[in-house]
Amino acid sequence: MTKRIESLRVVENKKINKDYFLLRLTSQGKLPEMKPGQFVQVKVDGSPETFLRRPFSVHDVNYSGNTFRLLIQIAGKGTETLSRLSTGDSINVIYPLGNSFSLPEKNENILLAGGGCGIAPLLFLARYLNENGFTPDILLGFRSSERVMEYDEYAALGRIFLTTEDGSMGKKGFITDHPVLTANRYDVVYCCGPEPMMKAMAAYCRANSVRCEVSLENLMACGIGVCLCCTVETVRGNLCTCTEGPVFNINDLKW
Amino acid sequence: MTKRIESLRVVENKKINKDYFLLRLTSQGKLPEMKPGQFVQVKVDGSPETFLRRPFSVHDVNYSGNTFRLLIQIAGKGTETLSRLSTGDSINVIYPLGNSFSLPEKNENILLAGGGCGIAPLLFLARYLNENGFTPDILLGFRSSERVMEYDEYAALGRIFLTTEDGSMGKKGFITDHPVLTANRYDVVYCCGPEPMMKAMAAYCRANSVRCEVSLENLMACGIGVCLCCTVETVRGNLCTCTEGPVFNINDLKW
Amino acid sequence: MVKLDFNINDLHFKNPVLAASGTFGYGVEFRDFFDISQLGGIVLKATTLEVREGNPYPRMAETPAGMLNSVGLQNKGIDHFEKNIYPVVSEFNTNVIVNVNGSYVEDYVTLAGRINALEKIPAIELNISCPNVKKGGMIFGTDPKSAREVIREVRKVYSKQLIVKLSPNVTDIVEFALIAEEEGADSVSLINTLLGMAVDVKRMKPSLATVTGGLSGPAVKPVALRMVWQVAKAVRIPVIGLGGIMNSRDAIEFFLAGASAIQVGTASFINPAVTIDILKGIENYLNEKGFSDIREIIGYINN
Amino acid sequence: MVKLDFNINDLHFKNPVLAASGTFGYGVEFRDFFDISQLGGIVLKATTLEVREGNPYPRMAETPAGMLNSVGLQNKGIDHFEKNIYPVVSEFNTNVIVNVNGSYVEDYVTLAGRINALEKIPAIELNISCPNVKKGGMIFGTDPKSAREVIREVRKVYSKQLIVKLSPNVTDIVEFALIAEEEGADSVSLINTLLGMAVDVKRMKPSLATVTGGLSGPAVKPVALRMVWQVAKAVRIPVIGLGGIMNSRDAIEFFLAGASAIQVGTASFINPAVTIDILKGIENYLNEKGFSDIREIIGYINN
Ligand SMILES: Cc1cc2nc3c(=O)[nH]c(=O)nc-3n(C[C@H](O)[C@H](O)[C@H](O)COP(=O)(O)OP(=O)(O)OC[C@H]3O[C@@H](n4cnc5c(N)ncnc54)[C@H](O)[C@@H]3O)c2cc1C
Ligand SMILES: Cc1cc2nc3c(=O)[nH]c(=O)nc-3n(C[C@H](O)[C@H](O)[C@H](O)COP(=O)(O)OP(=O)(O)OC[C@H]3O[C@@H](n4cnc5c(N)ncnc54)[C@H](O)[C@@H]3O)c2cc1C
Ligand SMILES: Cc1cc2nc3c(=O)[nH]c(=O)nc-3n(C[C@H](O)[C@H](O)[C@H](O)COP(=O)(O)O)c2cc1C
Ligand SMILES: Cc1cc2nc3c(=O)[nH]c(=O)nc-3n(C[C@H](O)[C@H](O)[C@H](O)COP(=O)(O)O)c2cc1C
Ligand code: FES
Ligand code: FES
Repeated sequence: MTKRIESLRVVENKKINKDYFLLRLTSQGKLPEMKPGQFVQVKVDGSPETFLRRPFSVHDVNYSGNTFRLLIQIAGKGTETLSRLSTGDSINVIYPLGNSFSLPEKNENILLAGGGCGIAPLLFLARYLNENGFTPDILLGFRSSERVMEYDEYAALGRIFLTTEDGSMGKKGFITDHPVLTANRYDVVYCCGPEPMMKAMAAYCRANSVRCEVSLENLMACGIGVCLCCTVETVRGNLCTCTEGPVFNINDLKW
Repeated sequence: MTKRIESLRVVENKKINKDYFLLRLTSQGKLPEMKPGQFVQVKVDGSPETFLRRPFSVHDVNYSGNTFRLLIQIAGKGTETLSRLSTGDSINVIYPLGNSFSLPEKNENILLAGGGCGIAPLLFLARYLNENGFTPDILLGFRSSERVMEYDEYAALGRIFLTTEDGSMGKKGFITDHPVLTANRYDVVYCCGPEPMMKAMAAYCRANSVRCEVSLENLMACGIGVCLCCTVETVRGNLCTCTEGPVFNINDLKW
Repeated sequence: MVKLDFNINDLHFKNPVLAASGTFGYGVEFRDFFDISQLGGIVLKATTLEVREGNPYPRMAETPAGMLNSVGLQNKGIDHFEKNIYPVVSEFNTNVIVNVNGSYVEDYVTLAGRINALEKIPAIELNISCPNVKKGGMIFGTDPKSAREVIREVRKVYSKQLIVKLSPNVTDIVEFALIAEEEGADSVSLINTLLGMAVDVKRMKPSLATVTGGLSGPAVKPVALRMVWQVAKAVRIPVIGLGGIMNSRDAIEFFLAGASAIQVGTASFINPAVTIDILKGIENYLNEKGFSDIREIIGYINN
Repeated sequence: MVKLDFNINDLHFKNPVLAASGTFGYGVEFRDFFDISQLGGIVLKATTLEVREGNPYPRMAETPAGMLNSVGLQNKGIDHFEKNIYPVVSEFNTNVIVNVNGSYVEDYVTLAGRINALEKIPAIELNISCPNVKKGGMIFGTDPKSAREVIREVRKVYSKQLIVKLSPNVTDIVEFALIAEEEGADSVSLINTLLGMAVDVKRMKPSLATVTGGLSGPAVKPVALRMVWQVAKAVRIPVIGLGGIMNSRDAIEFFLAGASAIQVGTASFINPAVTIDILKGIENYLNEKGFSDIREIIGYINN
């Protein structure tokens, strides 16, 4: 998959709530093939505080419409500046970057587990799995009901399970507390979210001998494997999250 | 005159030509009294290249409408960013700053001479002179006819004389070549424009014993007299352009 | 209410936010914008023995997230200071600190002696780090022997609070901080500007008349923080940190790294009232984090 | 057509735009974006004798107009280089320069000797300025005696083009440039990163696991330019300038200040194809200004 530096046009900037927005982007040419788990590096113009590009997972791709989406949480100046983009604006993007989630074996029982903006890559993954004949269960965790994002699109691709930390919606607790984990025997879990959540899920998977892949969000400078800033300790030594990841099998990590 | 730091609202951003635009600003409260020759320091948001404020002369004040205008030439990143401001946007401004042109004596013959964006403070000055019973002659110099700016507003306040360097409009040559300088005997010349033009006018005034005030555009960091970066050599030593100027009598300068 | 005041020996500061020398004039220039008595202190621009016209124009260049200056200590000398400035600044209800500069050791000594006699000036900041003068200035800040000599001689005649302002243009700033401590300085302040340069590619000339000048602003913050951290670990006297502080977050970085107080320089050019915003921001931060005294966070990252 | 090519001794460069070590990987990572053979040269990331895992994560912090890194020379060592990297990079149609790093003089000597035997590597860049390793690294770049020793010993075994990369974390960089020249270096490159630091005020911890790291990007440009100007005036060997170059205007500042060639580092993270833009921009500038050879503008501001 050849990487490109390209100026992409904003087709839509949809505010989800005060913390999240969805950017839909299009290319003048044909979009390259992208895989679930891959990410893009976005140049943020007009923010003096933002020197480096910002990495975001590919949230969903619509090849026929030649668009793809990013689901972005406002975390600081860079994302705040991006949240003010309007239809017709252009942003410079390097993409597609990184590796991707693996495909499961036939007939395997699959769980997608995500929390917060970690749910971003899971929509693309769920759709991809569907297209390849799999129907995953999808477990989404949020802080509270106000933080819960629209999940209609996910619901079309698998069974949905929800948790909120305060119990204001779905099951109360963390995703690893959800009864779906005891009620079902999964063969593989694909997980993305805050590090504590991924570590908890990794512990569950280890304890239950479930295959598990997590998507890391290490700080990045280049995104293309040359700065060596985004490393994670693995059984094979320090590896770059941007090229050998962001998706790792937990057996490779020193968690 | 108390200086203020204030967030001012853009009432209008009018493009004059590809190089110039007019910003009309308003204050939530009542505008302070300003004097012709004074300037403002504008903070430029959203331009990573622009660290310091940018100084601009007060182009014109409309106290009854509680607005004032800046006439700005796009010279680099800062002014380019300002040129994209829209009605309703806010900009942070420190003002009013600096000294002002002196009032002439009764019955004195007055010439206002300016070139390029140096004409900015002359409109305010012409209006001020009118209000104080003077009708100045106004001599404006431009590179060529395409560069000539609207001067209807000036024309309402005094007799207009034009030069262009290529003769495509008005008299051909520099403002100091204009016959109005030989046809009339001026008591005082107020001049603002590129340094070579001001120096030529200063030389003319010296030779003809005409009182002459020029408005300097030295590089500024603070605009309030504390950094000592904007100094000009004078007979009284190095003086700050931002507090002892920008208007200087040429007799004080070592030109 | 969090406690922001502190002492350096017997000198009381109502809070740890000071205005930096050369960027705050004589304080009066800021009276239109806020009540400067709210600050912990103000450091006046450099005073020299004789009148100085400074360097030729242009003296300033904007750089990425910073600026270069080559003002060169323009000031009207100590006579003028005593007669015209002192009466004004002695009315300020905050610590007024005089930044002292010279070409020779004797200049510093004479100046320090005269300022020692000014009742309302509780401290001097010995500027051994100005990069913008030919003679003296930075040599005292980059040569350990000269540094030691000038501090020692000044200490002999100056009985109040002696702050030594260090130059960052050295291999090992800790060495200079230790010299200051050994020679009896009450505190050190750092950093002064980094020696830098810019070229005007249009005119094909150096941007500054003096070619090189002093770099300040956010660009230098990482270097300043590193040096403050190194020095604060090495000396027992208080460290006053500065360099690129634009907001309270920046200021807090310095406290966490070990600074007992901070100074704000270039930021005042962009927002003349920024020192007050910084002060409020520090208070908010302490409240949010549940601290009741600024001193609880000083050097916190070393814990 | 302007002439951009030049020689350093018998080594020909097709143009003066090089990619800087540690920011361009082994070159292969950029093949998706442009044809790297268009560059005057590429400096590969640091190679050491043994395998190095580098420093713990986090290794990076964004700073105003710059970034800090504390990678710490992570690489798979010279054996791996010879076996797996060399065969690939020796196919590149540009000067491939190996950046060499060690903890002891003997490391540098062994490495230089082995690389001397690699036919398609015409030059090494002796990195005596890495701030991110405990032993060695920067000590060679900040202590004149160590610098002299390592350059002298390497020169004995290395017969091709020897570039010495200088550290900016010194009082007087000219001293080190002169040592390099005296000991037979063919050119010097400067600057490596400035030692800096950042604090995460939310977590109340240093932003980097190693606390301090190397500052790069536009923030350091004024310091880099100043040092290049100082060094270029003092030595006769060519000076390769780098530090904060983001565009052709920045690059031209370095040429005007005396650099014979430039390297682009951090800018490649933000725009992986920036080196080509810079190359074109230099050509345009020379055309506009009416020069026919890049060498006409080198050190122009000193005229
Ligand atoms: C591979 C990858 C995929 C990601 N996908 C998404 C996504 O789909 N949606 C989304 O909302 N976020 C995603 N992130 C995180 C996103 O990159 C950061 O939230 C963003 O960079 C913050 O930028 P900022 O300028 O707004 O915040 P800043 O002001 O820079 O920082 C705010 C907070 O974000 C953290 N942060 C800053 N830069 C990065 C960075 N480069 N990587 C990770 N954390 C950072 C800081 O440590 C700080 O705590 C992803 C990160 C990675 C590495
Ligand atoms: C007292 C005063 C009044 C002024 N009044 C006006 C006015 O009414 N209208 C107008 O269009 N311009 C005016 N100027 C000039 C205006 O400030 C500059 O054109 C502007 O700052 C350029 O900013 P930039 O970021 O667009 O350009 P930059 O990219 O910063 O530089 C472009 C060019 O402008 C010059 N320049 C940059 N900063 C300044 C500065 N602070 N002062 C002077 N020149 C600078 C640079 O040397 C360079 O040649 C005035 C300047 C002063 C000092
Ligand atoms: C225009 C200007 C003039 C300065 N003059 C002095 C001075 O007279 N004495 C001094 O000790 N420091 C002087 N400094 C240095 C500042 O006090 C401060 O050490 C430096 O700018 C770094 O802090 P900052 O980044 O917050 O500006 C000056 C700085 C600037 C920008
Ligand atoms: C992430 C990173 C890694 C680096 N690694 C090396 C290195 O291995 N060897 C070296 O000599 N310099 C290294 N450098 C320094 C650069 O080559 C360069 O000297 C410095 O970054 C200044 O240039 P810049 O501002 O253009 O990046 C590294 C810089 C960065 C940002
Ligand atoms: S972000 Fe640079 S190597 Fe991964
Ligand atoms: S601009 Fe700072 S003193 Fe005039």
